[in-house]
Amino acid sequence: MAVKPGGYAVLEAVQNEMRNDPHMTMLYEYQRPIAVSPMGQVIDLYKEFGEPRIPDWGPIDEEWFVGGAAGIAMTGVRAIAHVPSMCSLRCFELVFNQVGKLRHMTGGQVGMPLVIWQDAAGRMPGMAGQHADAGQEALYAAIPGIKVVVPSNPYDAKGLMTAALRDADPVIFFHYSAIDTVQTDVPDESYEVKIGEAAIRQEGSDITIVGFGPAAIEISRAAPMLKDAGISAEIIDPRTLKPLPVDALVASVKKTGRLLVVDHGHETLGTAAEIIASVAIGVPGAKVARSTFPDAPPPGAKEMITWMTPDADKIVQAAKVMMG
Amino acid sequence: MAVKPGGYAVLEAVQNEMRNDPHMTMLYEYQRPIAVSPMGQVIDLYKEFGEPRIPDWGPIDEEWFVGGAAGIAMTGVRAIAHVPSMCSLRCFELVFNQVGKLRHMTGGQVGMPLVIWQDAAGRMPGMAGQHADAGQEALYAAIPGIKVVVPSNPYDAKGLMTAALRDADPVIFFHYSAIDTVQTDVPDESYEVKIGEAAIRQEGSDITIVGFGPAAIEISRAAPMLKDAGISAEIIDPRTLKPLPVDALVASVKKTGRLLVVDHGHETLGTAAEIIASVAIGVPGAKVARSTFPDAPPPGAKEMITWMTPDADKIVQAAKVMMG
Amino acid sequence: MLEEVGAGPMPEAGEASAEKHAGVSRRSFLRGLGAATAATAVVSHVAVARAGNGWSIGLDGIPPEKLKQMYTLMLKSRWWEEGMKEVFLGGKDNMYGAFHISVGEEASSVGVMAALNEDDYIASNHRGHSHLIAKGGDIDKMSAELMFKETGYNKGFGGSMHITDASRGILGMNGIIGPQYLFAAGAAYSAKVRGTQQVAVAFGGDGSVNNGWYYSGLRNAALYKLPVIAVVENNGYQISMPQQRTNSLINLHDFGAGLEIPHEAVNGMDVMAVYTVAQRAVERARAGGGPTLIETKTYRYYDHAGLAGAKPGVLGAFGLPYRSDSEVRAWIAEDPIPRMRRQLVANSIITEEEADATEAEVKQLVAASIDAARAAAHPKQDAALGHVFANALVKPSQFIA
Amino acid sequence: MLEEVGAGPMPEAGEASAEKHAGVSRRSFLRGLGAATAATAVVSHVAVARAGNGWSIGLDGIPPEKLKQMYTLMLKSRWWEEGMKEVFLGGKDNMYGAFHISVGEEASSVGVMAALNEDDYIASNHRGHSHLIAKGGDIDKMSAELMFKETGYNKGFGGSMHITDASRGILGMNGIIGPQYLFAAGAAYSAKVRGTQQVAVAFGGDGSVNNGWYYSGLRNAALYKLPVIAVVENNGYQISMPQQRTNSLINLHDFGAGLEIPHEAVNGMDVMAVYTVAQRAVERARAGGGPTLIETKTYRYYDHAGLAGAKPGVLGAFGLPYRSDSEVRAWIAEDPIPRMRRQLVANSIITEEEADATEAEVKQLVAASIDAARAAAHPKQDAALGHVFANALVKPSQFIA
Ligand SMILES: Cc1ncc(C[n+]2csc(CCOP(=O)(O)OP(=O)(O)O)c2C)c(N)n1
Ligand SMILES: Cc1ncc(C[n+]2csc(CCOP(=O)(O)OP(=O)(O)O)c2C)c(N)n1
Ligand SMILES: [Mg+2]
Ligand SMILES: [Mg+2]
Repeated sequence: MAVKPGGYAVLEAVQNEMRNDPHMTMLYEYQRPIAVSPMGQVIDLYKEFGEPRIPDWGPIDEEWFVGGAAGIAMTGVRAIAHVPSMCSLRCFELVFNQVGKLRHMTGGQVGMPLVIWQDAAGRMPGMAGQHADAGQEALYAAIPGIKVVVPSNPYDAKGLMTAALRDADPVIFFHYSAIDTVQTDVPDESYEVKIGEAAIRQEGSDITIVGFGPAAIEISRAAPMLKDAGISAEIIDPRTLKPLPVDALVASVKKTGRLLVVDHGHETLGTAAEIIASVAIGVPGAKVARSTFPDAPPPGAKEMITWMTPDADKIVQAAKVMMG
Repeated sequence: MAVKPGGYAVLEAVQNEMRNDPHMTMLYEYQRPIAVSPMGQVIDLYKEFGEPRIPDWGPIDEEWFVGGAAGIAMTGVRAIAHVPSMCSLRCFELVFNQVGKLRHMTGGQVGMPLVIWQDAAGRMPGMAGQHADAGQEALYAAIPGIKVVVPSNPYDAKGLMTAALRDADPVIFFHYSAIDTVQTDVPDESYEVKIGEAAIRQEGSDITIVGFGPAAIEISRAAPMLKDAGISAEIIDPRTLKPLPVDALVASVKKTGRLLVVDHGHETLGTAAEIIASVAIGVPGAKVARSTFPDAPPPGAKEMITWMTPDADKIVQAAKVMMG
Repeated sequence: MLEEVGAGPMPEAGEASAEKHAGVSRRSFLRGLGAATAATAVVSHVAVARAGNGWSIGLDGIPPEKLKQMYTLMLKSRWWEEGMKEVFLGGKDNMYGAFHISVGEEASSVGVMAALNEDDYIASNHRGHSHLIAKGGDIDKMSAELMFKETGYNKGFGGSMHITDASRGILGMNGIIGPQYLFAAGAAYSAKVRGTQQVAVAFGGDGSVNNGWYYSGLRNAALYKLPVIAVVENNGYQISMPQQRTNSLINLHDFGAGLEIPHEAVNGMDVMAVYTVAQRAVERARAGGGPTLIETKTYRYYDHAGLAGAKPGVLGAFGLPYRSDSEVRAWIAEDPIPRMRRQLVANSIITEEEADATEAEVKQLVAASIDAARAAAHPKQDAALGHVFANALVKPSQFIA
Repeated sequence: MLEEVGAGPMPEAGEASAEKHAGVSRRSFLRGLGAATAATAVVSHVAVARAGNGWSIGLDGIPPEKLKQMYTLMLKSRWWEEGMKEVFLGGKDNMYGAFHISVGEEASSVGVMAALNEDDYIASNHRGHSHLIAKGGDIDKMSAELMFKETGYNKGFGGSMHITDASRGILGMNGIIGPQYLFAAGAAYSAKVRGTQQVAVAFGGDGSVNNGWYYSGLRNAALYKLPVIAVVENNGYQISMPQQRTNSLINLHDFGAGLEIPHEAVNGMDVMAVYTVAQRAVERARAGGGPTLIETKTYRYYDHAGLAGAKPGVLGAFGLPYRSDSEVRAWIAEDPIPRMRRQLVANSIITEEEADATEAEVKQLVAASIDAARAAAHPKQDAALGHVFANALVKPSQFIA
């Protein structure tokens, strides 16, 4: 039990499951599955498992990772496809028309024990249009037949990856780089964070504030400031986007009567849209709002992208507007 | 002025714009751009414009249509990519990371006069998992930098295609086959249906019912039944999904206090999610609900897919539930 | 009902066979002739087919049982599809949904599958009935699936275009063009991980080479030396697009050169030739030699999908706008089934009588499978909420609580 | 500030040049030597490069002005990137964002661009500074863009990886690997539609051949005989992946064989050789002969992105985990700039003095561009709501009304 960086925590999960399953295979591109813990322990999956379960690098061809891994999974061998952040949609068609549909289309014959480990950039200044994206989890959540998880800290990341690697269905795991440095104790032994279970980070009575991944990080930064502002916020990190833990959200908003959804994804049809719709249906009369990155690509200049990204200050400001 | 099938009406728009623009080019696959009007007039774009503006067929490579057409558009030549229905997402990455971003990413330097004419299957019995889809317009609407239109009848189809072909920005035009047989008078001369303008199909005071394309068709079928049931429904066809005509929707729900969104797309993050979220934000206290195709792929057997698809009966039933 | 199905032996090649065309009445045959055009196109196309080292390679060294089984499988594929065709045309069963007929291409599937073991994998496409039957698929479950019955392979979820038999290494037919090359490469990769000797075969049409998945599947099979065989069944058309309009290559298999993948064409109307070529590829794959690209030059006697130009009891669809009837007849004259029958009889592996008996038997099995399918139950409407996820139903969101 | 930038002439090939390495102090050079390893890897790699018909082809028939311009463009590309490197390393400017340096690959861009007209198109990738400068790009706007200033090419929206100059047929750099092949094919298709003689060149790295867009772009260029030239700049690495791990081909251009596209490799360190090969391709394209695939064997002296292992005044990055320093030095010994200088002087097209003067001039322009960029304004934060659509702002949805 110690504080561990997210990358290491996730590799702990993968390593443990690969040790328990002699065939589990991971395809990846240029990010070698190597990580070092603060205590200096090294996980090197290539060294430990080697070819063919961990190939020596992989070509710049995300369709191979996902399409090939799907083929592996169709033979009953659990597969992981680790996809870099800037091309999270290169395989969208394959996930939509194949990965998510094959079980149903075949009347239950074809299983798909596949985990797509999708790196996500987040709103990084200087990386510009294609390398500072966020919110693509919402696009995948719209696809039938796949589950979508979005951890916001290393503890959840390890637990959700473990759960994903034991799930009978395809799971896409959105790994935002921002979560890697969040300080959480991560047990050395294996554990699961149940898919579909929200975390109530703070109880409150005035307003329910909800967000995933990087937004959840900003919400937790806002927590003390909200307190100082005399706002009793109930803070919820759904952790799973699909299936969305609607009951927890509805129960909270029934109590607070107000819902603020924060998202580093875009306004139109981002996660906030689904959360607000579900809650508005479940809690007639609730006051709802969303603070999201605008419907624009991420610009490079920090002046612009920082201003566009919902952060602790903007969250407090928004909460005040909703209370006032 | 006469009743014309949707396919013919759309080709009238394309033909007219191609006549006015000596370079406009259309890439397509196996659906020859030929149509015959009820009066026997024939539009044959290949015969009229020929190579290279209308190639003699096209390979089964949707990435070429969209990526190649984007390259054409980048040189200032307006291009149309006609994409078949079963692979509406084959080019999703190109639309997301290129088509929708290039103008912004280049500080306004790169224009993208591109229209993606996307055929859409709709919930057809017997076609099964990959050939009976609907609702993918919601996925495209989540992408910054592109506009999304979804006509529900031949008149709107011609007018929206004309507007799209005159727009400075990329537009994706979702063409559901179900609209082709809807009976509307279609003027022979050219006209525009403004992008971003909703159509109020029927005024009412009890409940606002909203839906696109095939859902709009079912809603209009439900209209007389609702009347018989003593329900005064305001029926709105937004026609444009992005930019969504929020004001018209909010104004209507402010009047009726109730919103029912119908969608042949899926529940999670389908068009209904965004419409309900926008209205719930704009009209606190409104009663909202959605009737959508479940979060499942479309099965082949008609017993199953018919039961899953929102139709006039289910709409009336839903409206009654919301009134009672 | 199978009496409706064109009875008698398969058509023989050559002029004299005019009357013998399975169930082709003299009238319809002459009507066909009337519509015949573009003979040159035909000739060149057939020439191409012959060019693909399509000599008949003889039966030496192949056990008679194996040969009989190959012959029976071709008949089974042929008569099952002919049987389903009659059901569609008959109208009594209110058939609906997709129906892509393989008739004419049986040698391509049976020839390849004859070189495979039961535990090898195949990833098929929309025109896969013949692939399934050749791999040992159960025609009872196929008939039921085409009628969207609960007893069908896919429990009525899939229909003709998605038939799958995971238990036989049949990863499934697919309605999207191209992914089979990735799936086959993945399945082959899985075999490598498990240390088995399995190979994986991807079947695609001439149109399936047009998109990036074909490249990606073959490229990575070459990179990782995977036991993959890509079989491109070149039947000359993609729906109604002539193959030549979509590719700058005349011989599609030549693409293998750019990836340094062994590649060859073969006469897809000659099951023994296909078998030989497939055996070479399978041996290479099992020996760790990596992938092979095979192009089978073949032809579909019917329309792309559905039954335009088809008639009860008549083999092939005629009068279609995008191809000439004489082209169709030229290919029917190459029909792989009578060709093999001639070889088997000439080598006295079977007698004419045995051949007739086998054919009659197959027809009975087909008829029985159709009758059973008719009697089977339709799926429950809410069954659709299952099989999205392994252990949970989705919500019937079409209704409002 | 440019005095920090290694002054003096470019390093010369051969032993004797040790001291002459641009600004390499004896100490750092020896330190480098100490770290040297895997000499064999180097040799074989250089051998491959030489193999690519990389003989020096002489200057006959090329106007002196053209030759001088090519030399100046290589210097401009080299010293602009070296200048920006110093700015990043200097730390005073708080630089941030992506920075993929082309240094070492100048002959590949200048050689190709020398064969193009001003109205021809290029579609570039993430390592495109040199492509832009060779195509006539304005270094003032480039410097400003790297500092995300309003006066930059992309008004601060893009940064290093997205620089675009629509006015010069530069369709843009791109952060995603692969689409340039589709864009170039599309631009070439547009030229065909407009009946111009323009050609379109796609530049990609050895990694860009790994995905389906490369196949699709080349395949359709061949199908429609489009005036496209695909230039694969093989610098041996994809980030830190050795190219050989990602491709079964030794010579990437051989892929052209499978599409029957003319293809050849060339020594990417010899600008005249690249120019000759590019000219052949351009002539073919303008004559309606369709696409050409060119592989330039080259090398990036610095790390994939950023400045790991780089030092002020030192040419190249050393001590990187995935490559040997001796490999880097072996390539620097092949440096295209001194090679061309030798040729120009030997053919008395310029004198040593003129060469020095040109180089000094270029450095001054670079220095001026950097100073101007420093003085320029940052973009307004809400400018970001523009340029999403041509005529409308998007909503600042981060704030709640
Ligand atoms: C990605 C994709 N694009 C388009 C289609 C529509 N489509 C279905 S079958 C077909 C033609 C396929 O031709 P070919 O590959 O030669 O197979 P054949 O039908 O001739 O056996 C097309 C274009 C599809 N199913 N998938
Ligand atoms: C589709 C896609 N996948 C992955 C990446 C991440 N990436 C950026 S550059 C690069 C390596 C490119 O190597 P190469 O094509 O050889 O160009 P080089 O950097 O060597 O010039 C990778 C993998 C990307 N930008 N786009
Ligand atoms: Mg075909
Ligand atoms: Mg490289």
